Amino acid sequence: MQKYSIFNLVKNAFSNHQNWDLAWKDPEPKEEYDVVIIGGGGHGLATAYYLAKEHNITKVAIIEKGWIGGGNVGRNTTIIRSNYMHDENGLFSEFGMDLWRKMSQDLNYNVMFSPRGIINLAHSDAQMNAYARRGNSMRLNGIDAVLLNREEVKEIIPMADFSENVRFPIFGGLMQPSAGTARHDAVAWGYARQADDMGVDIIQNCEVIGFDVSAGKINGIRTSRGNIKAKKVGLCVAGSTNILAEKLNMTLPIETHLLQACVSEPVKPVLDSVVTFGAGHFYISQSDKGEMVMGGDLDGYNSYAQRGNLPTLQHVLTEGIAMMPFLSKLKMLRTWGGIMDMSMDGSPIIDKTHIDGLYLNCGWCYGGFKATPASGWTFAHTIAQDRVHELNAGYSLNRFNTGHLIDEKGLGTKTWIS
Amino acid sequence: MSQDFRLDSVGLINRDKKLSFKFNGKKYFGYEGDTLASALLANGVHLVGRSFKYHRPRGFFGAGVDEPYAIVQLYRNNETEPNIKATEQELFDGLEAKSVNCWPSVNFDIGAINNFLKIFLPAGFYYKTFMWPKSFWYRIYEPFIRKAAGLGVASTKHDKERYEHKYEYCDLLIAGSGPSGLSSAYAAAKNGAKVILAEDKPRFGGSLLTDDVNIGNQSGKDWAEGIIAELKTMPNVVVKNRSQIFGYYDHNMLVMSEKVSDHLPKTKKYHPNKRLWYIRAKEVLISSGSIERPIVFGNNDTPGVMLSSAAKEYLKVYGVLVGKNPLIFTNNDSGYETAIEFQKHGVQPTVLDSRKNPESEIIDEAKSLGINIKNSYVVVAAQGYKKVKSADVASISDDKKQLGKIENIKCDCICVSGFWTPSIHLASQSGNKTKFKEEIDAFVPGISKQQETTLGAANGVFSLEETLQTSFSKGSELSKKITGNDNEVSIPNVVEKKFSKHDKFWCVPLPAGKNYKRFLDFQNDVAVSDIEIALKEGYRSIEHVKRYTTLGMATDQGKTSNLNGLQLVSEIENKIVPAVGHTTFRPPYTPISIGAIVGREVGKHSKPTRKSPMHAWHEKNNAVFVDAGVWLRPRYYKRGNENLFEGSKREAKNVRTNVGVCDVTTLGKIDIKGPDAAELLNRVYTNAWLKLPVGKARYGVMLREDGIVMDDGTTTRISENHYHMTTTTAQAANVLSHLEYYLQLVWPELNVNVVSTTEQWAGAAIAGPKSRNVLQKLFPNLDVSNEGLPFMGYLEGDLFGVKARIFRISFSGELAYEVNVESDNGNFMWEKIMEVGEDFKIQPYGTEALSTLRIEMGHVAGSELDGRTIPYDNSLEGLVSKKKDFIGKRSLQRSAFTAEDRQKIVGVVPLDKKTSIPEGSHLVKDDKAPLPNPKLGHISASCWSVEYDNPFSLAILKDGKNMIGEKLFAMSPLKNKVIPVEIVSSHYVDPKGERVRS
Amino acid sequence: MTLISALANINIKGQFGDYENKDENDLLKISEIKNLLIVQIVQYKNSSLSFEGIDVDGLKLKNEPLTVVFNDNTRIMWNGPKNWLLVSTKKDLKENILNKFKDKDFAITDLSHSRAIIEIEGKETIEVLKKGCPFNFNTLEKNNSINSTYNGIAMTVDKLNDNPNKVRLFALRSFGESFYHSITDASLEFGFKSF
Amino acid sequence: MRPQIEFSYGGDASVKRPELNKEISDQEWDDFVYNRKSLRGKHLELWQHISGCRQWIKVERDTATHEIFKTFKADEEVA
Repeated sequence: MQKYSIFNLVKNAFSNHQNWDLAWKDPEPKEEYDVVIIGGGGHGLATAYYLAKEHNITKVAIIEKGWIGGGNVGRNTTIIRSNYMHDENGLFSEFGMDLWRKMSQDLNYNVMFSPRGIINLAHSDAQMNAYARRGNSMRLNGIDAVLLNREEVKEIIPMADFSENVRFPIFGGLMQPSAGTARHDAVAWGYARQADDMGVDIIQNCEVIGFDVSAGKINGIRTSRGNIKAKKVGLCVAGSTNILAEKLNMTLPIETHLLQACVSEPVKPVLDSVVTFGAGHFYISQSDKGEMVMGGDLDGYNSYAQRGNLPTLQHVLTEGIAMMPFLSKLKMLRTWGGIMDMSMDGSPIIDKTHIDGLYLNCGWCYGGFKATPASGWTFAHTIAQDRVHELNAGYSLNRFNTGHLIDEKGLGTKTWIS
Repeated sequence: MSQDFRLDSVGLINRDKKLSFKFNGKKYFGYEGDTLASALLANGVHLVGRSFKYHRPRGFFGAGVDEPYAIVQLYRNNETEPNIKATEQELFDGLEAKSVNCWPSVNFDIGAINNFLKIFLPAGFYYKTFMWPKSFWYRIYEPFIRKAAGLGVASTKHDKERYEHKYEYCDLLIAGSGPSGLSSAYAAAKNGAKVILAEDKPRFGGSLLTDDVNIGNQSGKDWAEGIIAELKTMPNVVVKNRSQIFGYYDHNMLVMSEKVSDHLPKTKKYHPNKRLWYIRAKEVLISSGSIERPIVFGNNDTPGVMLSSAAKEYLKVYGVLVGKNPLIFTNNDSGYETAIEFQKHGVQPTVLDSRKNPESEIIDEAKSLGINIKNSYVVVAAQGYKKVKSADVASISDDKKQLGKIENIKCDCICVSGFWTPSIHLASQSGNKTKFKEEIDAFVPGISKQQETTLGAANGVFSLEETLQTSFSKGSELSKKITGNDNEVSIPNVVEKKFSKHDKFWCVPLPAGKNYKRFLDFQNDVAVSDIEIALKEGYRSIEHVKRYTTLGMATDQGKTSNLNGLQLVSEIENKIVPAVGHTTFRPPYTPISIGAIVGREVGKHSKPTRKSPMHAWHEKNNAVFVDAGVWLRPRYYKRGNENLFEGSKREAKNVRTNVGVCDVTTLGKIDIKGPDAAELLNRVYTNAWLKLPVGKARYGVMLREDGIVMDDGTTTRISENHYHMTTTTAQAANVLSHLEYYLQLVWPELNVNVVSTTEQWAGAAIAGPKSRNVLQKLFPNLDVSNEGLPFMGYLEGDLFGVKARIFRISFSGELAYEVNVESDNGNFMWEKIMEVGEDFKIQPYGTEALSTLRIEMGHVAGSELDGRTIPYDNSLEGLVSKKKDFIGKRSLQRSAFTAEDRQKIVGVVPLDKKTSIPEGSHLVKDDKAPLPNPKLGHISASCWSVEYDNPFSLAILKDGKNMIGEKLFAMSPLKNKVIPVEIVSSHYVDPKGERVRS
Repeated sequence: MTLISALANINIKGQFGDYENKDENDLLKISEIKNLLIVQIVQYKNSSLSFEGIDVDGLKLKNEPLTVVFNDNTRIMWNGPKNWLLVSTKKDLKENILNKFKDKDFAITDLSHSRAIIEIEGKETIEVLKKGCPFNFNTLEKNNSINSTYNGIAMTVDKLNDNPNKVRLFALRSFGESFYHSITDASLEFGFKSF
Repeated sequence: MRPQIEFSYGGDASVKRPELNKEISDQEWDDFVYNRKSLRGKHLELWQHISGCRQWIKVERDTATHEIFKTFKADEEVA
């Protein structure tokens, strides 16, 4: 495979960039694979990559209904963090942070991981205390966290509302300096390119229409491009999990919801960090192109439509202006919606299932993008070894039955209340 | 006249009103009715900006919403706004604007060095480099790239403009006031339908303002003016200019942004800058017209290259010549219309037509006017850097693959017409699956998804006659369906020139040996070669192409570039265009002011504020308030220079020693009435409720179905079938909905009504050893002794003429009462309490003292009932009935909830009895253990115990039941604190609960 | 004893907004309405008693959406299925209501103190409502009432008149100041006179 | 037709709460508390007219297009 580097870029410039290789091929599906991963999103591609890289399993196919990277990995707000309170989430995400830090080199694809820091603003002492609980938990788990007072916040984001005319004054905030953003599409493409290079078949425009299960064991899948035999099948289709689960006669603790995001027109850089509003649901960062990337609430009802309604965005942007009044003069350029697997405690599921050889990776709620490498890594481990790794041991499917819930927000099963 | 490029006799501008303005510091003038673009062009200014990536010079490409280039920083009324399209900004006196994305100036821009490096910067170049050394991306490369990002500069000042919303409903909403919009609006209006007609430009009429057509023996423009004038007189019609319908949402809801004041030097006081209309229409008519497509050729981004229709609009609407030596490059008849207008006004154009032998009325007219026409000719490349100076042109073979000998023609502008692209955005947003129409090489709407109909050019119909006919009849038909009226409207005669067929040709091949950049997306600098690279590397889905190259992702959202991009992909991939498919259309059609989306309620009013009837008293008495949800509650009452710690300590101490009064109005109150009220409570709460006597209160805990504590509070039996429930402030609304849910959906057999009475009653908690004395003085005729009003008792009384409810309940652990009166009397009650309490040294206390008091007693509150705990965790297992069923009971059997070492609430005291333990600290066994250090529990609440005068905290601790007496460490790494602590009972003060019963 | 109404601290008399050079009669008139009896009447789900026979202050309940039955003193608004809100200047009506609607079949709840009430009169009244409430006011007729929300605050609208337009708006009392702000702020464009 | 912002969502309406005091399996309880079909297409769900008459209603709605087909009263059985 061609190595991507400045030297190669210059070399290719002189041949008018006519000699670049395919980033990934477009093979016909084979009759049989050792592992079939359903879902060519970030998690699926990462899983295939780590199966090949860490476990030497390369007879792998990724089955994608549309085009790779077209799901949530291509429609998120690019935030990467490990600022969780619960150990299961914190340790898992921090493991992922390490993978993020070396991802560009590992994949030889610049995913532009940029640790610009994330600040969760607090607007009351009670909230400061709740953040302290989370931040201390992070620190005891070896994750960086800083508690900022009002003045310290002001130094970092002076354009936030520190005036008298404010409904919820800023008391301070919790910052994870090593959190940041990455270029979302590049993550999918980078994993795809390396996985392909190691022999994984990336099969696009191929829809799964059924599963071949007998005697409690998976034998393969049926697709729009024919039947494919497989010893093991990994489900990695957050957003469509319920649709495939139905084909397997499984009912999961997951509802499917819509989350919208939007960007403003590009402006010169004013905001370096990622910032979240504490008195509502709004978060913002500024992309390298200059666009303000903003998001917030779920639309609040079950949905598979990748299109939302304006009242939700109005609500989100109202909180945006409450936090940073200058946003009012910018213009909203583009909006989009992503379909979320909302699990019943807000945390994901990476586990084996009651069907032998069938593995489940779902329930990512809003947090799927940042989890891409850790999810792929642990899911690959779970599939390869047929047992969960200690990092994803907490993300079991039966925790709802035992009560070992991982509920960061304490909202329980009403997933639509965000 | 000093404007070199302004014609004297043409245009719709008001020549009596001269306006002066500044661009890049230089003074110019224009006229009322100009846009910034037309005024600059009138003054011969073509260089207005630089492109995003290569910083190539940018001029004007269009004349409206599709403009990819002319983006400026606007200064208006001491404010500045980035990214304003000069083609949309109307001129006002004193307007100032500057170029964006260039430094030090638009004329000499350092960033233009990228233009010379462009061979190294193909699509996706950044994915392939900047990876070495590892930390350099974030430290070195990205900051450098970031500096170059963005177009204009955002002002970080608070926006002083007003923005308003309006919710409107109508029968027919019509988007666009061109021929189809006007006809359908007129027909529908005549049938009495409620019509809203929206036009995004300042002037109504759309293409009729510039097309040389005749309707009903008038010019198209005059006919349009007549129709608009009549529509404006009709009460059932709203016509709005400067109003862009930008989004088509679910259930036929459309949103329109009306620019109310942008064309004025400043917004009129109390009036909005913009108004956002949420419009729900029974029927929607989309008459948004079409946008001219460019033809792609070398250096086609040079200032002076523009759409032919824009040149015509500048001429006919603004009397402005975009050049005096124009070259028209067309593949259809539209280019001739522009040529004819030039010729008519004394400017001789040259027309290059890619077609071999086109014949039509309009071409005949051009010929008869003596216009120089070259058939089978194309522009190969524009020459000139900051402005077109000439064009390399050549003949082209019939198969459009071979170019003839290249010649150079002098010209000062190149007006391009590559035929028309219907504006199908709204139809597509509605859910309409679009279809590709071969005859026009573009997508048109397919089958309607919602109640929408697309008409005229937006539907790919370019004949005026057909447009008027279908639009009049659609307007009549739809309005008739709604109003039942059938007033016939006669369709006027149309005189228009018939067009000949356009050439399916959109991209000029590169001549051998030449390497011109041929741009598709003009703002994002996406060229043909970029698309080729993307496809070569396997980014083959149109979405991959878009994302890899950023095609169509600029602020114009690809209005002029997307279709040409599709053509290119289809050609290289050897697929038909519909098989390539287009990327999804999403709102907004054009960038929309965030201020307008948000509306009026900003700053202090961004969320409502709830206040108790005693709020004014608290304010007068130096209360420092705290947000509790959207309620404002006194946190403490500041005396002198006291801080929060001192003030709340004083208040709490006074409760323990004397008596205090606290405003508890915010607690949720729910009136529960009905024969089955007790049964409802019995199912909702974990404890038993069937035997509570009248006149008694009981504490209860309710769970969610997943076994987690939802809320706690007391409920009092006022009379046989009447209960008064209290909830926490935070959960009040949820609890009400929760009860309604079970009553309406799960147990409809229960005869119970629930209604919130939170607002009906003002509440004061009177707490402390002397509270009975205060109560006795408030109600001299009542027996409030321990026998007359025992713990958890209830009485009704008369408080100096005001009826009152008295509950003997306590949150502080002291002898305490809660008095409720109707809200209008709240302040009266409060003042009376303060007055009679004076003898007993009463002081008001706020939420902070309230918190101290409850922590000392081990009462749980929000920080323990955090949506993750079960009754056992909060030492409330005694309230969990083993006999009866209740909401959530089944979940409590789960193994994690019954585990031997289950977490439980405990008290925590620092060994030194001095160091306060910060809330949010965690308890660990070994403070020096390597990370991750196992956490045994967390500090949920801390206070300074006024009883013992030392710090005291509550914690939720693993195996808390067996941990009393253990020594642990409370760690707050965030605050660099490691505090050795002892675990004690959570009931720190009065563990037997004697005081509340005293 | 001093009663302090919901908006006592905020409803300042005077003329506000864009009122200059306008005929005083064209301004919106905004006032707080206080001292009303407000009672919620709910018939229990499983009660089969006919409510049509019962009259209060000469009025009979109607289980019809939007409908207000009224006389000079009293208005009974439909609030939901077998659920009404009675509003009256006759404060002594409450005893009468309790007597007529027996607690075996009805839940009667006094909510007199629970609302902030704003009355707006003038030709731009509906325009003010359209600025914050998504309801279709083109269809709201005289003597109709609805529940909806205004800039996020739940409210009840009772349309008293249509020439000129006159409405009474009920919001929860604690929201009163925010609600009053929201309504008057929306009225600034037209100019208003506050009583 | 009333504006959506007057309503608050209440989730899947096809889930039936087990009767009180009834012995049921873990599976049955989990199906009630946690497990949801959440399908693409027709979905029967609960909405409360929270800024209105406070009635809970059942709505049959398409989760892919958001089209509303039918509404039912709280106590109406839906076949």
